[in-house]
Amino acid sequence: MEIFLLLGLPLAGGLALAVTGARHRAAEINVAFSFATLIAAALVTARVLREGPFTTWRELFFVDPFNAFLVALTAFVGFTTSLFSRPYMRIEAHHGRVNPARLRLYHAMFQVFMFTMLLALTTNNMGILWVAMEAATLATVLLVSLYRTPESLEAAWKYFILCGVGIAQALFGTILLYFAAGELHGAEGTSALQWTHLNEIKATLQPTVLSIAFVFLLVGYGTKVGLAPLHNWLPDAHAEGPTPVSAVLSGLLLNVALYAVVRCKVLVQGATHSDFASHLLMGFGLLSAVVAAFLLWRQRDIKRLFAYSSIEHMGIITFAFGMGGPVANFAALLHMTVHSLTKSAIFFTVGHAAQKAGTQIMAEIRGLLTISPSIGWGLMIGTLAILGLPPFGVFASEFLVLTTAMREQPWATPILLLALGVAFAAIFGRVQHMVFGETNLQRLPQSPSLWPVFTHLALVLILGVAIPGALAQWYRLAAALIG
Amino acid sequence: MAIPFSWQLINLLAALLLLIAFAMLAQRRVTALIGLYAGQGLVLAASTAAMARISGLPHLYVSAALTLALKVFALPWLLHRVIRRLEIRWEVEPLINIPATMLVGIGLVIFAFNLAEPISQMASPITRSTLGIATASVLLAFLMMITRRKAVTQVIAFLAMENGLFFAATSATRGMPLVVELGIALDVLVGALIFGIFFFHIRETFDSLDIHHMEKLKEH
Amino acid sequence: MSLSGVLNQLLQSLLVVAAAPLLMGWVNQCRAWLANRRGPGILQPYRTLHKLFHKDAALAEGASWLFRVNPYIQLGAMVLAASLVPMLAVDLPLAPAADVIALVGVFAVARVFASLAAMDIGTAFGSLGARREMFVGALAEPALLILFFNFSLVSHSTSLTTIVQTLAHQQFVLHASLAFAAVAFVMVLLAENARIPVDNPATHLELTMIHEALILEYSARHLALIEWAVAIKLFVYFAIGIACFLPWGIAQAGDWAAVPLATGLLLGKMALAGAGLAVVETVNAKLRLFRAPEFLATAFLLAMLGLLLHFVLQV
Amino acid sequence: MSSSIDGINAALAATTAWLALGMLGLLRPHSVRWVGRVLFPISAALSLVLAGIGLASVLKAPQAAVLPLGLPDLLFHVRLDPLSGFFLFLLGVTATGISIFSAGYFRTGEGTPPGLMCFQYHLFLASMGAVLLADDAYLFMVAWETMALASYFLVTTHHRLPEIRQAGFLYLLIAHVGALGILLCFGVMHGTGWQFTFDAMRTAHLAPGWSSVAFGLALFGFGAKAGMVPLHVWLPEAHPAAPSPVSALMSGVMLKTAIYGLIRVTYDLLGTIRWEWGLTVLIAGSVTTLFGVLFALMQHHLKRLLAYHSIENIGIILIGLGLSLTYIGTGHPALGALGLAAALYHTLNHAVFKSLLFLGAGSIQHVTGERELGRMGGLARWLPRTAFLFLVGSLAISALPPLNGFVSEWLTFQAALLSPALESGVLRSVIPLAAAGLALAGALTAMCFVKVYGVVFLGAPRAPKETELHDVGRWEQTGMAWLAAGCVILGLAPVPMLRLLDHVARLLIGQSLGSQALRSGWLWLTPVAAERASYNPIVFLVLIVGVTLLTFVLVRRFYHGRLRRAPAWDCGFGGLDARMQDTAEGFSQPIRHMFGPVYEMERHLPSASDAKPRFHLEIRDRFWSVLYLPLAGLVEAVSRQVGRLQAGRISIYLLYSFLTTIFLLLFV
Repeated sequence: MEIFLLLGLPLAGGLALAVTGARHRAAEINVAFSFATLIAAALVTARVLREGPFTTWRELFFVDPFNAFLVALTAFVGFTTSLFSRPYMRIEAHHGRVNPARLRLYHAMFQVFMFTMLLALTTNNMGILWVAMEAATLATVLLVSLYRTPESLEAAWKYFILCGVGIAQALFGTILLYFAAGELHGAEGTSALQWTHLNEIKATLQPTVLSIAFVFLLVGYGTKVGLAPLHNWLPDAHAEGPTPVSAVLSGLLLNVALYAVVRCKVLVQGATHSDFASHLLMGFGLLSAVVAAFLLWRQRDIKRLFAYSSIEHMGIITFAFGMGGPVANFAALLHMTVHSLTKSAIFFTVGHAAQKAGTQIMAEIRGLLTISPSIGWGLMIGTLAILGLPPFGVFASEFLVLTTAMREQPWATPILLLALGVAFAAIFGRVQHMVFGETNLQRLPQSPSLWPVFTHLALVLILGVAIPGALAQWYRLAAALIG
Repeated sequence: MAIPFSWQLINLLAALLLLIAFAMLAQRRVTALIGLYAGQGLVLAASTAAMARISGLPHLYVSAALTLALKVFALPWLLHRVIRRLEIRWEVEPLINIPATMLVGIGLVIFAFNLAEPISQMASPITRSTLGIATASVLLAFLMMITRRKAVTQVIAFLAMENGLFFAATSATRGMPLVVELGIALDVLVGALIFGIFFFHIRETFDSLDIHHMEKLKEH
Repeated sequence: MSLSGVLNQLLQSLLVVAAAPLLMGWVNQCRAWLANRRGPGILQPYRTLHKLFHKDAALAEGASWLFRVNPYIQLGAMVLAASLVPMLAVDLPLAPAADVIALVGVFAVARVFASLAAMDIGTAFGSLGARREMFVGALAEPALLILFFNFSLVSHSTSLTTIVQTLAHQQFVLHASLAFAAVAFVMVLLAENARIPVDNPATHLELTMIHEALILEYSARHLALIEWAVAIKLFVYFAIGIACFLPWGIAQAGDWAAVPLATGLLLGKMALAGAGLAVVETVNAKLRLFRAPEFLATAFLLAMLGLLLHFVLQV
Repeated sequence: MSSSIDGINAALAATTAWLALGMLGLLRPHSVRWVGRVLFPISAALSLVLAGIGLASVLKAPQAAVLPLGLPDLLFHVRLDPLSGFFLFLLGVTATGISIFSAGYFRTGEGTPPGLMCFQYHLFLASMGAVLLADDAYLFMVAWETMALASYFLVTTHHRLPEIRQAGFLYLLIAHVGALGILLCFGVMHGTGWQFTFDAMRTAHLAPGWSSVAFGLALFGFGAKAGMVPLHVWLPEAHPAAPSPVSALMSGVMLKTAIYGLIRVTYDLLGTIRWEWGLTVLIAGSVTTLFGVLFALMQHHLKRLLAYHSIENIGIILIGLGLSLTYIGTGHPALGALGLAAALYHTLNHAVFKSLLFLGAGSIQHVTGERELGRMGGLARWLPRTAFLFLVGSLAISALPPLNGFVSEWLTFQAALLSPALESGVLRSVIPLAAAGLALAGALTAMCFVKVYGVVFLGAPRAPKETELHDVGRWEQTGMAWLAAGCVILGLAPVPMLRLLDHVARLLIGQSLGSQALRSGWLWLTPVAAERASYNPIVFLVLIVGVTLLTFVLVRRFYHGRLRRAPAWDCGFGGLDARMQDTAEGFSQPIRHMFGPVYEMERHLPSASDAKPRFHLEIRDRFWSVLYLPLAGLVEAVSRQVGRLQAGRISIYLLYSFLTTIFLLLFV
């Protein structure tokens, strides 16, 4: 029941917003539906807390600790983003960058996008998972090109083609998975794609087929995660779309894609009885972290900067999942949470900062602190948090990742150290000059909504110094599940 | 041991699929490409139907019908409309010349067959050859995407890739669950629509569908 | 702390304070003789001091308390140094208050205050002198410290009394490393006491002088105190040299009978050393100021070499 | 038992109270009265209390507690033992003086408002307290990085100046990279089953190779914070940028937390010490010492100069630690205890006198608005009290007896002179070299501070003064006087201090300094044995002062005290003016000449035909051109190459995807 609410609400919201296209109240309706979704997510979460993992509707949907926390996170960030986007899009409209028709598209697609992500998270069927991932691309591609500038069109085109091709490979992987379970193992019909079923029989699945399948799945979903060298769409799409879209792409979509990868990894690991999947994940993770760090170094555009930072963090998380084991998985899950909260908060502030400056070029944004202390401090604290400075949660997870790596995979630590060091220098060196110094910015026609920013940062702070016991227990269960 | 006719049919269709994939790789004219795409769709529908007969799975007939409707009629029609509206006839020279592309393509086919070899050993005799061919056609379509310059040809290549996948799904694994197939079909349809929308946006903005206009976003 | 120790301490301190100008006079007299001059007589320093004490002090405008206090500190520091070095007998109750490192520290205190006082007025000469003094000191002081370390390695102690005790009253050993130390010590002594070839105590030529530039603004009793302190410093340096290299004859603790002999020996050694200094000053030319660092760096390296040699030769 | 629990609770409460004081500052962020006259004095009192707690806990057995915060399987563990007690004492004592000073120092103006600054300041203090109390790796790291962060914000108080932002950036970057090194060090050391408590690390057994890796990482991480060469480059940039009380805290206390961390990791957590570590630290310390003092001499900006001296003093501390580690590693724990005591003593001394000097520099800057030595001169006339207190600090840092700097250098020399006890010929000859370096550094420091004091306070003013200057207020003077008193007391009463340090040594090495050393009365400092070496600062002082007074009286008694004032002698030239005095650059010219190869110099000399003769000299740190700029260039070049990945062409992107798939399939 809760699942239907969870999935039905955003879908209904999308339809409603598409149909009504209400000019004045669209943003409020958007917020209302997002809030309702959040409530539904809370209900789902409560049920998992109460009953443990459950499947529903002929086992088509499945909720366990791993996806339940992602569902809650997705609904929460979706809600805060909708809050943020209200004043943000109004200012954009005021600046004449969007017209009412596009606003309508924006609001409808926002809800559809939420729907696709929640579907991808809750479905038990690997095929549906693929469908939902593809749908998520389709829903966002028009959001990326919302401004219809040449750059945004180019970005959207690249996004579409690259993710389309990537996801096509994931489909091939899914087919192979189905082939392994159905053709070779004799599972029938839908059950051959059900993750719960596959998870049970994983030890008996054919290793070679699963290895090949994993390559395709990893390359496919990995493209959406933004793993190097498949990441090329990511900075473009983040930089050229409206900021709320960047926030949810970075904060949520990447998580969901990574979720898909990890689900596949669990199966493959179980089947091959080797470190094949782990090594692939670690390799991709490290490569992404390093490549992203060096790409950060010469950035000029603020949204591209934080887009690359997302690649870097996804790399770290992927690496942690690759190492596996209770601590690394715990760290990876925690890192997913805090990265999503922090990065979306950063995009919120960045959006307003760019609006104030009228540009995304960092050299032209100066002295935020003078004109607007709250945005300035928000950006500064958010940046410090994302760079892994305590007492924020990102530090907690990086602490666990690094210490575990030092123990389990010492060869990887210099690479991680290099990536973190270069990324720190690159990001902080830029952000500092934007926040501090003499200002050249103007006031905005509409006061920004900043409490989402500080709520996120407060949560990240709490996760850094005192992780609630229930949440920790949850992470532990999920970590054990991932293995 | 003699192979039953229906199996031979499927093998023949698979071979046709690969042939068409090569033909597409070599083809420069856009209209001809659309024709080849439609032909590939037809082969696909036929093989799905054949598979449905062999395996006796009713939902494969639905798949076959869906394929026929979508890939033989709807999408080619849509593409034709688009190119007529946008007045595109010729593909200019691809990035790599065609003979070289063909050579690479042959290499890919060998690679794909070798890759599928160990799996085929385990599979039932029907699906033995099809998996390799499906992989090969996916890779060939991928190659085509890389070497083409026009947005439209890229999209056709993308759709051809999807055909290869679909072939793998139906012939190698006797069809995915219906709900999944429906979902995939929906995605393909929506995707194609969005591609259509994009063509117009791109044309409007850049005055051309040549993708070399879209190389502005890069690191300096 | 024995009575004999206290007596010895008092005797030694008074002797140094009283005899230091005499030593200065002796050195100057020797130099005069070597230069074929008659010389003013070895009591001339006392006459100079007396004259200076009688004069009215002229103080530069802008001089602060530091400038006025400095002469007293100079004298205090030198008297302290004089009470630390065993000259007549080894039982000095005050000696444990400072070992050789602290002794170097005493000289450093004096030097720092002298330089600060020189800069107090704000004249070109004062700061020039301070710069040169601190620079020479910065090289001479570590050299001195390192050559003391040579002794400390031999005697396992940095206490001068223990060093003397070890060298003079235990089995006689030839320490090769100390040869280096001896040469280094002579060089440091020359530099620290503003002697040729590093400095010339007899000239006010601005391009070359060091010590005289420091005290250019002093007059009357202040100058007298400083001159006296300079004399004590030379005496103490000689005494250190004697204690370290020619300690024979310094009396054991409580051995009063040996003290008269020790006093005689000390005066004799001092006279010899003074004459030696005069010879060195006469046969050498003053170095260009730029060459002074090389001179002192050589001393520093020699001391270092001695140290390393000690470890190589194990003696 | 209850009293032992009380110590740690009190320490925690004091740390938390600091944090609370900071929060209170945010209540009225623009009120100087509220922050300066109310909060900072309370903070000073609190610091004093903390110093007392620290002092008391040096004598007690370790006490531990667990807080209900932290990661799920790793709650915050805290522990108060003699080592952390000693450093808490250091923190408290120094912070007392600095907080009193700050009460009068902060005022409204450009940059961060006072209330926010009060918050950052107290966050800084509290995080340093937490670093010292932490007993698990996570809390340690959290506190460590919070400390860096808080101080970064304090450094960038005047963030409108680009060079200050640059300095802050460099500081935080190196601090962060260092922290990552420390983190990895904990990663190596953590016990079985991801136990990050220090207790687990104490009991964990590491293979020798791994323990050396851990040590190397710790030296890198803590060295970066302490300003060890070649990781020192942030220090001369960050210290001058910060407001003076903050520079004082950073230099006086924060650098010491790095020393604390190094001691904690090597002595306490790693357990088995190897002599190779000692040698490494010894060499690093010697290089750092000489480097620091040579560059300090070349500075003409007062706070930069002090910052380089901090590098030098860190070097001296490292020499002490290196000696200690070498002795312990070769099986002479008693000698090791002496080295450790020397290092710790110098740590405390440096905290006191360097804070004093930085506060003095702050006072000068407040009164005159100048930072350049070349525009000062004769300030003793207007700032007599500041001048006197600064003199005390200068003499102390120059290691002149009987002040405190001398005691610790003396102890370090004594420790170095014990090297004949070692078997290895190499070690025996390296240690005297380090001692020689230390001797040279000490003499050069004296030269440098004669320069500073002479140029700043003595002579005639070099730049014309528009207004009459007034000495700083009572708060500032009291703060400095507190620290100056510390210099004197620590110099005159070394033995009680050494007894405290003996407790620390017994905790860490399990070895006392030696019974004879401590038995010979509180007046006589005899670290090894009375006949080996002894030092009595009080006799020393009494003798000098006594002779000085006696002379004074005798001269008055037998002659006279007549005095007249006259102009200084001008060689008959006439018209002496302030420009004829030696400058700071001129003062150190001989050193520049002699150690020329060490410096990277850019010099422009005027020629005879110049219409407007100008002399220009710039001295740069060679490590920039040898290490850091090439490193940045390398990153830049790599980044340029990696940037080509993002070429903008969709075909190329597709090719990546294609090749990745093919490549991975080849592996299956």
